[in-house]
Amino acid sequence: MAVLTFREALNQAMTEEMDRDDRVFLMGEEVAQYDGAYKVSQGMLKRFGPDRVIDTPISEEGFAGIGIGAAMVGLRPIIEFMTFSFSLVAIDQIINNAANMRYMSGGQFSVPMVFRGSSGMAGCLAATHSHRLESFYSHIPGLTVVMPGTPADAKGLLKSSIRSDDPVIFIEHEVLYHEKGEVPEGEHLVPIGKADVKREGSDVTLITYSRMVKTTLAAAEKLAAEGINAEVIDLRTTRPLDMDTLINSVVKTHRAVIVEEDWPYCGLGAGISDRITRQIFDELDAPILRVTTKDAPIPYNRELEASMLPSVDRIIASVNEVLYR
Amino acid sequence: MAVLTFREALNQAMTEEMDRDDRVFLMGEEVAQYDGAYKVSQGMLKRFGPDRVIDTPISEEGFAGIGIGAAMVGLRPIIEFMTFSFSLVAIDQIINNAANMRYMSGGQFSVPMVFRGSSGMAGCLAATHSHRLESFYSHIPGLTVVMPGTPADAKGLLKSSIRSDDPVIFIEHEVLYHEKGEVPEGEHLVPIGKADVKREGSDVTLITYSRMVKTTLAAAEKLAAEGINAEVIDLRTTRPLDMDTLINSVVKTHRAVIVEEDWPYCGLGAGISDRITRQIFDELDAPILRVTTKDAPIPYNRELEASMLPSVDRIIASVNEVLYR
Amino acid sequence: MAQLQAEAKSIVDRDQAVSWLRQMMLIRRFEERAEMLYQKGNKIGGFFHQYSGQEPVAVGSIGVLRDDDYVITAYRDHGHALARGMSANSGMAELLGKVTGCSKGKGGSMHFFDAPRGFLGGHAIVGSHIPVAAGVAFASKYRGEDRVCICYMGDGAINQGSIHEAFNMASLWKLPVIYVVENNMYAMGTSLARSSAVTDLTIRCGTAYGIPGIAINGNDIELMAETTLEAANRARAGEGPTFIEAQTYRYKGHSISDPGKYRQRDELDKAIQKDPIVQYQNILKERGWIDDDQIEKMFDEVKQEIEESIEFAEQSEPTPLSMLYDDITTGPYIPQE
Amino acid sequence: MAQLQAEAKSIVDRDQAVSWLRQMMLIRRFEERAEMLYQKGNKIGGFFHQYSGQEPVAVGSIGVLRDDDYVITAYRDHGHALARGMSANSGMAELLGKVTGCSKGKGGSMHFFDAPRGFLGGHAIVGSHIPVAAGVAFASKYRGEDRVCICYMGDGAINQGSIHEAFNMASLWKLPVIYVVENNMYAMGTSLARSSAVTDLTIRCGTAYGIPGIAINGNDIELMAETTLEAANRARAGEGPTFIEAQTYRYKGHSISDPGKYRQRDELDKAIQKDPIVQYQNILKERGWIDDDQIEKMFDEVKQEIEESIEFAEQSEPTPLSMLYDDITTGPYIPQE
Ligand SMILES: Cc1ncc(C[n+]2csc(CCOP(=O)(O)OP(=O)(O)O)c2C)c(N)n1
Ligand SMILES: Cc1ncc(C[n+]2csc(CCOP(=O)(O)OP(=O)(O)O)c2C)c(N)n1
Ligand SMILES: [Mg+2]
Ligand SMILES: [Mg+2]
Repeated sequence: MAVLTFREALNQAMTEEMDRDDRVFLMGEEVAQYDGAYKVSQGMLKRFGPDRVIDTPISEEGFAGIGIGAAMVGLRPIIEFMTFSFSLVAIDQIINNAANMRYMSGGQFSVPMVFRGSSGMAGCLAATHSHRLESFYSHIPGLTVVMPGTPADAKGLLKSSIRSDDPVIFIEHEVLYHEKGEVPEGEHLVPIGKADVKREGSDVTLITYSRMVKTTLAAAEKLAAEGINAEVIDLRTTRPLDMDTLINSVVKTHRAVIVEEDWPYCGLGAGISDRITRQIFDELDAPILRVTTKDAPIPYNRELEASMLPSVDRIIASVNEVLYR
Repeated sequence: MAVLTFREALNQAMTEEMDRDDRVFLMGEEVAQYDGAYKVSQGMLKRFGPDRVIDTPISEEGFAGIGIGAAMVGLRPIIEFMTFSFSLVAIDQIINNAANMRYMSGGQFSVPMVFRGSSGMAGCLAATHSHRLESFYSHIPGLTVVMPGTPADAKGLLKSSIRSDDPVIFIEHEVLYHEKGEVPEGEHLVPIGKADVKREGSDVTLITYSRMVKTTLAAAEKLAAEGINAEVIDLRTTRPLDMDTLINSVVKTHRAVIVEEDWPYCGLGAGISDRITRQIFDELDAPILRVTTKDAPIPYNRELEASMLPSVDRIIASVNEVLYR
Repeated sequence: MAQLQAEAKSIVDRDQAVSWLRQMMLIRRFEERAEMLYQKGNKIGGFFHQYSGQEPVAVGSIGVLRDDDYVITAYRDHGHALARGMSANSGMAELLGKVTGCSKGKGGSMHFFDAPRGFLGGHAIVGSHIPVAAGVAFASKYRGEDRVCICYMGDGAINQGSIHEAFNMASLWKLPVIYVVENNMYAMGTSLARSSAVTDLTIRCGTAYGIPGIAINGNDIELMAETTLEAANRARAGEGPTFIEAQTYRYKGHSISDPGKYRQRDELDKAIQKDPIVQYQNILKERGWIDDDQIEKMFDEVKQEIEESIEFAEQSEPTPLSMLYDDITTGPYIPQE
Repeated sequence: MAQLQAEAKSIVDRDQAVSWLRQMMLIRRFEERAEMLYQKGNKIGGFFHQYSGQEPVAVGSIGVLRDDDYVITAYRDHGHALARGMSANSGMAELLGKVTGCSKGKGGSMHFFDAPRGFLGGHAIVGSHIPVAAGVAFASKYRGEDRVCICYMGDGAINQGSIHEAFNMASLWKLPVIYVVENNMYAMGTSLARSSAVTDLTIRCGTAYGIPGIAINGNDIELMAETTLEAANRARAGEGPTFIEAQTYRYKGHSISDPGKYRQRDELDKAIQKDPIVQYQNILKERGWIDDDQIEKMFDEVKQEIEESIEFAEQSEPTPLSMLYDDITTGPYIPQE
């Protein structure tokens, strides 16, 4: 199998889907002539021309809406946000038009499109440029939210997202773009709504997604050395949540820790913990703990920023807590 | 004590604070000549004149930012959103400028202001006009989020919010505007960050806020008739959360149900449940259950809308569940 | 956009004109009766914004579009929907929250939709549909089609950032979209002069974006039609968007709960004296295209049609509770509860 | 805004001119050295946008403001901060993430702040500070003061809805704000012609809102100063906002990671040949206000000042981990964990 970076995997997914389906196009800031601010769309302008790979002005609300309108009448836009931090100026379009449209129209207009881009703390970008908005988007009925953690999943999930007939929020992570991994060629589709057990284990369930998959797997390795066998679940889709996989695992391990880059209060992990706890309270030998980004705006200073992110040590500390070690 | 409606209580709070402090002004759509879309600012233009009660164009992002700029240099704006549903076009200002400003500037610029307006399902307004955004705003470090449920609290909390040196999201409820209650005259300040035990009880803790206080109290009365003594906590402030009051109550009752108008997944109640469960898991005799708005966009049809809202019956059903009755 | 009068004759023949008159009557009557239902029966809920007084704008402009063109508007949408051919039945049923309504009772007054007729709503967040319209036009161009999208908005909506972003891109990319501001002089209680630093909207919305702009009496239905047709021709020819300021007046308050105190009584009286439906009746009579008997008969038919729509709506099933989770996603919906 | 040349003499005396030259040198040198630190030491992180080539815009305009006026800008903010009198020490320390930095190491390159000098940031969401500037001006007017706010933005920022909303209200309410677009011809890799349907920015940003607009060579520092002074006088007199398009050019890529391939080599070369610092040196030499020795001495001093700032920054404590939760709220902060 080919070894690709995360960004190459995304590029391949878009390229294959645009080859396959004329209705798919890519629009966003610097996606064409610049080959993408993070080079995710490298070479696509050359391949597909300026009618299908479209540079926009800095008008997120506007081009999010343009994507929605195009999708309502049958195209399948991919709208790139340079980062999801900038989706805050377009969130009204995403919630009121993309997510609500089908319902408000009594099923007459669906919005088959993908909003994608990087997200999270890319390193020293400070408060305005480091948002993680997964809890916002996962909150909204009508949206699908996808957050891949590996190149293979990135490709397979992006292809599935482009083929989805509903609006998908596809959240990448800047820190992952250069990560490498084996990626199946061609028709590799990862189903939306299915979590992936990235590591099997029996002592504790570690639930995570996106960038934190790697950190969590590293913690699991370290725990293994201490004789603790952690199961690591990569959510991949944060809405809808794959409750079956989560419940099966926690029923087996009776303990869970959620690892995420989101803020703690009303963060995505709270949404997950609440659902598992309500469903299988009696199976839990300990409360579900969470390792999150600390509850502060994101500072510029590198060490400060690092100190607030989930780390292997913080994960292990929480695992020890749920294991009462 | 005078009996006032909720809207009169809010009006009194603003009027008193504007009398007291020249730096306070009110700005928003139709707040002046029209006396407010919901008449909350009735008479204020007449009293304070057009320099302090200011009608704006339909430019939420713009006037939210104008409020922030004015606050940065020492004024104390009250920015009215006709409803918080419309704050979605201004949320970038609220998060990146109001909430982050003090941190990003290393403490140099604070943003003493209030964003206020109605929210929630006002009845048959359908998907775009019925948003409840408490989980969004409560998620954000740097914001204070206040959601009063009674006229007295509305007055006392709005006065405290106007005096706060930090940005406050003050979320009213359209359905409450005509509700009446006793309201202390003059210097009535309700502290931010303190929940209120609206009804004492020992069998189960019902946690709620805003419009749902009334429904929850009605459920508690009905439960009392069945011999179940519910404690009803009105959060009043949803960020920061008054954990002490919550923990004290649940340690006593060992059971809790959260009643809210928010959607279930990643809703405010999930944020609350997660925190209580992590802190006092061993005190819980049952999982914390939640009575929420059902997980769908808000439909126009009256019965459909009503069917998705928390009701006395749904609250009682959940209480029965946590009591294993 | 020169010589508007020159083509006046070609824009409309007798049948067309009579059908426009009838459509205007239908819209007027639809809302009159709906208002009564709202006030009395508690049968209609939520916000209810009437179009009375503005009928020629929608009827005249939509009247010259092709069946495969697209129409999109804001929350004051009854007129546009009916002008586009939505049946009074499905509009009335929507107001009553019935499953037979145009949006299955899920959208209500502010969110009318009619896919078969290319009617893309009914949008209630001010300004939010303006980029969507550009997107619809984008799709048309992308496919190499010559379908146009017409997008209506209020004079207050021009102050939303969305219009600025959308107009710029529509012009930059020469999208086949026609933007119509229905300038009815107020945004709720706020007059244009109190909300817009520049009150010549062709400057604000046209010049600023390199979009040809024209201000017209929107209540002159044939002028409205003519102007729209020219704009549509430009759009179909790949020449991009046109901006039309259609000057008009709303008879009612902003919504049903608004007594409209902010305007002078005589301002309203004057507008009603120039009622566009009566005016058009007179024009058609002068042309010998219709007479009083025919008008009376037409009005009776319209009344009948509306009464039937009320009957239809009342007889229809309310949207069943079991449909709460339907139509959220195209794929199977899994409530996250 | 007529007869700009007439007042040219009064705008600047020798001391002023020499100090402006020095400020431009300081900004240039600050960034040159910071870039080296960025490239080598991994000491500076995140995005880093250089101002080289645009110095006269900030220096000339801020140079004519009063100490009690307000200045606000976007993320390309080093120049404005230093022009406003921020010390190189506190700017450099910020870049290095030190507690002695202008934002205590929490803001970084894109979020410089200096409250005592009325410098309100450093804002990294494109367009987001434009309404904030109107709010600052609003406060000045509200208090009956005659302080003005100057707000800088890029040519790409004009496509954000926020500008549209802010400019309209600023004009409607005659707020004392000066909006300066630094037209450096590109927004990242996108030229103005590819992003703006109308490339005459005085139309897009001035005419459209009833704001007097003027396009000038922003790299002519004295013209920049003069134009700003007139705008400030208008604002102080209660006549409202002014729009200035300052035509300029950035030498570097959009940010440090951008090789700037989208522009032709000779375009950059041409700009560098007209380097505004060199040009101003020549002008001042011609006037006999400075000579080569003095220039060399000045440059040595500037270099020294910057070396000292690096020294200062490197010696300073990094922002301690214990400060993570400080400065979030004015009142005691309770982490919600
Ligand atoms: C973003 C947003 N802000 C505010 C509102 C509330 N609102 C609904 S209609 C309206 C006035 C709109 O006036 P105009 O655009 O002139 O249209 P008209 O009602 O006259 O048809 C306002 C303020 C809204 N729906 N959306
Ligand atoms: C809302 C938003 N969208 C996108 C970005 C990413 N971005 C940062 S700077 C920039 C280009 C801005 O160009 P311009 O306004 O011309 O300013 P210049 O960089 O030339 O000074 C872009 C797209 C952002 N920071 N904020
Ligand atoms: Mg209007
Ligand atoms: Mg630029």
